[in-house]
Amino acid sequence: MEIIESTKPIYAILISFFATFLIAFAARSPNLRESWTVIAALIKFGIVMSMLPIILAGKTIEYNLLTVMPGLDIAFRVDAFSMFFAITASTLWIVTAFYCIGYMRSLKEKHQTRFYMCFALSLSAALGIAFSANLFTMFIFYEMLTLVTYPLVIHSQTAEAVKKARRYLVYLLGTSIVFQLTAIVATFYFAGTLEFIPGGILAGTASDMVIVVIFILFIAGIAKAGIMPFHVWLPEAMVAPTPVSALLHAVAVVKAGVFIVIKILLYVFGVDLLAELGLGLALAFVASFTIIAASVIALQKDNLKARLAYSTVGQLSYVVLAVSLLTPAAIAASLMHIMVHASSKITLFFTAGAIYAATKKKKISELDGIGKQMPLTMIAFTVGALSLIGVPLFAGFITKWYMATGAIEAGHLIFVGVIIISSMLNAAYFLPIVRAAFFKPLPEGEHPKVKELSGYTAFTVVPLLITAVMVVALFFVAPWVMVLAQLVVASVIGGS
Amino acid sequence: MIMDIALLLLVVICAIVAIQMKDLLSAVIVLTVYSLLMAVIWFVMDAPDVALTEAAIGAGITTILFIAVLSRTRRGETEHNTKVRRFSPRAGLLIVVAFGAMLAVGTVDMPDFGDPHAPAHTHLAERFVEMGYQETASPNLVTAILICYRGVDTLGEVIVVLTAGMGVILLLRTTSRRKQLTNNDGYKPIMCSYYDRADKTTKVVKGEIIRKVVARLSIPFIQIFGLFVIAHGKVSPGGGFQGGVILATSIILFTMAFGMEASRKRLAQWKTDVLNVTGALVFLALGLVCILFGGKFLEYTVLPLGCDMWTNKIAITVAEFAIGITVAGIMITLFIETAKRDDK
Amino acid sequence: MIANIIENIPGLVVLIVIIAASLIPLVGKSRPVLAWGIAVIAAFLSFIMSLYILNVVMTTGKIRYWFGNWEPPWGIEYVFDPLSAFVLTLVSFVGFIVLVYAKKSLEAEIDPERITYFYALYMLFIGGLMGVVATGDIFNLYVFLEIAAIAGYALIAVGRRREALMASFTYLILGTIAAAFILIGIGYLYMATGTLNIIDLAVILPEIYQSKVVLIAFAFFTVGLSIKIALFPLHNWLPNAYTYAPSVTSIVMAAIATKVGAYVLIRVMFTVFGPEFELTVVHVTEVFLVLSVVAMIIGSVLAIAQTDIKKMLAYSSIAQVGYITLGIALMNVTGLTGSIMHILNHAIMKACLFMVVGAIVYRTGITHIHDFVGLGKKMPYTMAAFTIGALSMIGMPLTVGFVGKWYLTLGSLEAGMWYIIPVILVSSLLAVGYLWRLLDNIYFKQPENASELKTVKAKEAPLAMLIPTCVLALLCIVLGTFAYLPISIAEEAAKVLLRY
Amino acid sequence: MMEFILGKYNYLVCILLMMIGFYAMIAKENLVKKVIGLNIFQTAIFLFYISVSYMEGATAPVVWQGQEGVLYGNPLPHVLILTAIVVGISMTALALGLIIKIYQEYGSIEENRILELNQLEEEQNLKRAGR
Repeated sequence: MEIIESTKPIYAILISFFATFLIAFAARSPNLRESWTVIAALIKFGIVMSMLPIILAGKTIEYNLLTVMPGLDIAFRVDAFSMFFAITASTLWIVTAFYCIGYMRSLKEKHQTRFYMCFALSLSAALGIAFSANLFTMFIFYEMLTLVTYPLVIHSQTAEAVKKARRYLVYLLGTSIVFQLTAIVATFYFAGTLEFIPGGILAGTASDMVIVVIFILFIAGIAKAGIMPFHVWLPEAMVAPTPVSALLHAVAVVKAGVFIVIKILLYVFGVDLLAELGLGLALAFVASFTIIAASVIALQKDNLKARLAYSTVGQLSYVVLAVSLLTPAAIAASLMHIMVHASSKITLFFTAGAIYAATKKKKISELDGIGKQMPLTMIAFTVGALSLIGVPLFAGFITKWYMATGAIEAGHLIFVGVIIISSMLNAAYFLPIVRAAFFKPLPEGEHPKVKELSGYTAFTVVPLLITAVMVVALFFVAPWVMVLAQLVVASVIGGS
Repeated sequence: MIMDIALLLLVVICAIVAIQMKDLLSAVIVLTVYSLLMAVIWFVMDAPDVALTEAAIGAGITTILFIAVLSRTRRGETEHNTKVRRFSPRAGLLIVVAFGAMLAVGTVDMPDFGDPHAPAHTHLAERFVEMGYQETASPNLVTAILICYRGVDTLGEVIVVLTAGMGVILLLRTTSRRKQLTNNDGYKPIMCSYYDRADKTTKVVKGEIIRKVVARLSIPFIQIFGLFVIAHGKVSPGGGFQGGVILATSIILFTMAFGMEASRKRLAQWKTDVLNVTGALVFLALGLVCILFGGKFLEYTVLPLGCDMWTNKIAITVAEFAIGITVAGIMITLFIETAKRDDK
Repeated sequence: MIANIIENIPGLVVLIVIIAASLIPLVGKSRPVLAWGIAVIAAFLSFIMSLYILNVVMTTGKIRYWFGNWEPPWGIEYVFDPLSAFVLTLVSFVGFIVLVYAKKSLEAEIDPERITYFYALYMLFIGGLMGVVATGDIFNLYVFLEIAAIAGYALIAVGRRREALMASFTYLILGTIAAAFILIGIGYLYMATGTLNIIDLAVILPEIYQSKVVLIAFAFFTVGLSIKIALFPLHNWLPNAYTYAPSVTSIVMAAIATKVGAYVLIRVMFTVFGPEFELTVVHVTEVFLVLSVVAMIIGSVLAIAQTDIKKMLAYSSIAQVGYITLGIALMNVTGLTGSIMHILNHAIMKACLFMVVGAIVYRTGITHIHDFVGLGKKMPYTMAAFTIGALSMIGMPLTVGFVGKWYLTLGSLEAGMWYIIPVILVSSLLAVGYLWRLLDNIYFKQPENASELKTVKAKEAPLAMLIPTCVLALLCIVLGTFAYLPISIAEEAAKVLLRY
Repeated sequence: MMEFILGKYNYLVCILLMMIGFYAMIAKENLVKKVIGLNIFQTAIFLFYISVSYMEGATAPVVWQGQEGVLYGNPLPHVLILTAIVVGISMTALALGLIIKIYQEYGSIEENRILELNQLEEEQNLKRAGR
């Protein structure tokens, strides 16, 4: 495989970092400040996309920034797998940047400068995770992501926000320090390196027992992936403003979590080692449990964002489940699902935020007839929901299809069952919302005409329409995406 | 042997009495006796330099400082039934016994007392004894080591004294608020310093004349003796420390006899402040001059003062005087700062 | 002439500080600012010299400077190996930078008439510590230890509140006990070997490892030094001493006093007695291991319980000392490297944090953490420095705190003691607990009642205080990011100590 | 046993004295008593050093010019103890200075009483702050 040395990944990471300063200096003039955000998002997207042709040509980009300690480098590597996450995050940031403007201004939120600064920083961290070439670099950006999203979660600074944000921090920082760092140290001690290498670095370096322990530590240490019982922080983080929930707690942060899980499974342990020790199967069961349990909990939530949050927990475990099946189709499905879930879930969160910005409604039971007030919004919501349920013509269908194929390939039909049951549960918690929105009458006294596309509200509605279109489009461009996925699969499973 | 053991027993008794007496003034007096006995023991053990120092510092200055403090605080030790109890005596006893037991275990492998073949006497000490006089021109080997071989230690020692003096100045020399406090420990309150009585009384107190006359007569002799001890440090026991303390004693005696104000008139505060650091600076300068002449710090022999013998003699004398100056200054400072009367 | 002076730098590096200390009462009598000027110049020169020494040691090896040109073991020598050069540089650097900071802080916290002597004692304190680090003679070490100790007691006692006096006295009693133990240890060693020179001792001692005199000497050294570094359960003096001392004293004490104690402990354990002694004769490492672990946990838990920021930082120091002794107890190069790196980390990070506290006290006079609401807005740069220091304490990657912890965890694995790792990490987590509560108050908490806000009049700290604080904060990051350099020194030092 | 004690009686007395001083330092409440203990403790250590330096049949280490074959005592511990005595007085002086200040501020030189006063003050402060 050809390796190209290039500083592009660093620019991609740093662009939003520098934007932070510009945003800080433009604190007095909101328009300039938001322009910086948008410009940074566009440039970032441009840089990421400029790397795509190189990757599609089967090359990788590497850059070793500096050696911190003997054996610990800050190094970046862009391969096909990184691109899945990088493209998702950088594309959706553009959309979210506009959405933020609408949401924050129509709600007249305080501390907006801090908000935009932290937002830009968290994108830096997300891309840092995507491009990291070793566990150490990844760990740095993982911690950075936790720290810079903390001010976003605590944004409202109410007593409730402070309490929940602190729990957010304890969960994410705590698990990462206690479990993940231990696992990294152990990996370094046994393998002598922290480099991500397709096929893994741990095989044959330590006894089975030790490897199992390291595995458990890693899985427990990556709370961002939301595998039960380390999912508690995710619903709590919904106390943050909706754009944060949308981009970070449906896309960047949690996707970073599953991204890292996949990366560690495939590039630290390696498919063969996992299969040999039966770890993949074990993880698949944990993920399955999370999928079902989260869906059941989601059913009981009346708060729209809470329901979406539990849905996220479940959907993340799809990714984990798929990869832990360890077959080519399933791995491809899991990569694909990163994109699919991101675009679908961000649409749903955008809708929740748009509804709140326009009508101050948070609960599902209040949404009767809202389809008449905000038809466009609710159509987009329907698109997102159908995609996640797995209806054909929407992106979600593709991943579920491949996932099921993968399960059959692996010979574990039980997981096909899990997928079917959970799809039914998905339908059970999404469809009633759609039904209530379109077919139930508005509560008395409410005016059916809300200006959906006027003032700042327009900024919230247009982005969600765009993402809805993306969800549909993904279904049709899936074959091209699969090309990228095949590149990854080929590298980790040795061409099969 | 019997004499030794008797002295040691006496010392132990003194120590126990000193810590058990409720009257602190008496305890301090017993402590003085303890120190003096200790000096005697050391003299018997062929350590005249140390004995002299202990007599001057341990029994002399320390006692004076203790009494000064008692006169400004209170004489009695009182039991308080307080809620806060930091440390029970029984736990203390336990720790102390463990501590003693550990030390005693160590004695098992020690060479016998007085054994001339102990490692302590055969390694470093041999060269000091054999070559000390030739290499330093100082017949008193203690001085030879003190000023020459281990000159930096001695410099450090001067700095320690200086540090303590500065520390006491930092603590006690302020004009900030002070509270008037009452004593309620059953002893008669001592409202002003013992040493300060002289300028407080207007009429002639019984015995005062004697005190003043004795002081007048003896002070010059004390001072000359102090200078002698300093200057002769290299040939006989004694030196800067002992001599410095003796010089300080003369001032302390003057203060006791004529009062703080009279003393301050003769020897103003700024003068002692200057004295304090002068000695240390002279010692440091002595070392630095050696560097300027191409040697190491405190390498006296590089100085162009004639033959090595004379160079060493002169350098040792300078160093002894430097030590003496600082020690004298600091001891006076310590005394005056602790013994001065509280402002009302 | 110049060549002469350069040749004598190993001695002058300490002496210049002491010379300055002796000059200060003369020169600064009427004008404290002159005292400050002399102190700053001397400290800076000393720092430059120590850098020079570090450079020479790392390029050409050990330096031995014979005072008076008397060859050791008869004379006293200064010995610089990688460890002592490293710690010396650290001490002189912190000493210098705190001095820059001290001017403003002292004006606010000390009677004007006391300032001159405060500077003199400060210099003696620094000089004493430097002497301890530099010396190669064990009795000389005791003398310099006492210079630093006596100066330290006085520096603590002039705190603003009367509790400072009692804190100082308690410290004096415990410190004197510690010093007496060390003196006993020296006496026993001298009795068994007849020498006082550290290198000479290291040669003679292996022949008489089995002697009970040596054993007891070792016991007394370790107990005495454990008091000096406030190793649990001998830490009682520390919290009050740090809390009630003037800010400047708290900074230097927290940053370098216990670190120098740790240095001496390492020196005694590894150079004087030698690693063989601990491994074959006393098995003291297990004891240290247990005490370190307990210190790391208890210190952090007690820190969580505090509401006074200085006390909180003081208890956290007790936990941090646990890290240092842990690295010593591991008895391998990686662990010891971690220990030395943690000495560096703790010195810089604690100095930074205490400087921030001093700045807060300077502007508002508050130390109670519930009163800190709103400081993030009022003193943004100071608080940014605090945040960085806090991250370094937690051990975030790319701060210097991470480096030490990384090596300690790796060292525990190497020693086969994987069960230490959770303790290290849980202790870090507890640090998150108490620091984050503080950061929440500073940045995010809303004042319940605006009129009760004690930070209304606060504003950014004066530049003379802000710059040193920010320099230290930056160092936390720079040394954590470009950790290669300090690690190479620390690793070299560890190798020398373990005789590889 | 007897031989052991006879051979080392001096060291054993040193240890006893150290114990007495140490006890006073940690178990006595009165601050002045603590300092008295400190003095006893230190002097006991000095005695130990001097005992180490003692040599049967030797004389004080001052060279007698022109005389051969004189056995001189070991001067090194004497030097060390000279230094240590000075350190001792320094420590004592500072401790006594502190006691004077403490008495001025608290009106007591009993440790427990002072700590109690500190605690009372702390409680009052907390009450005043309403926490």
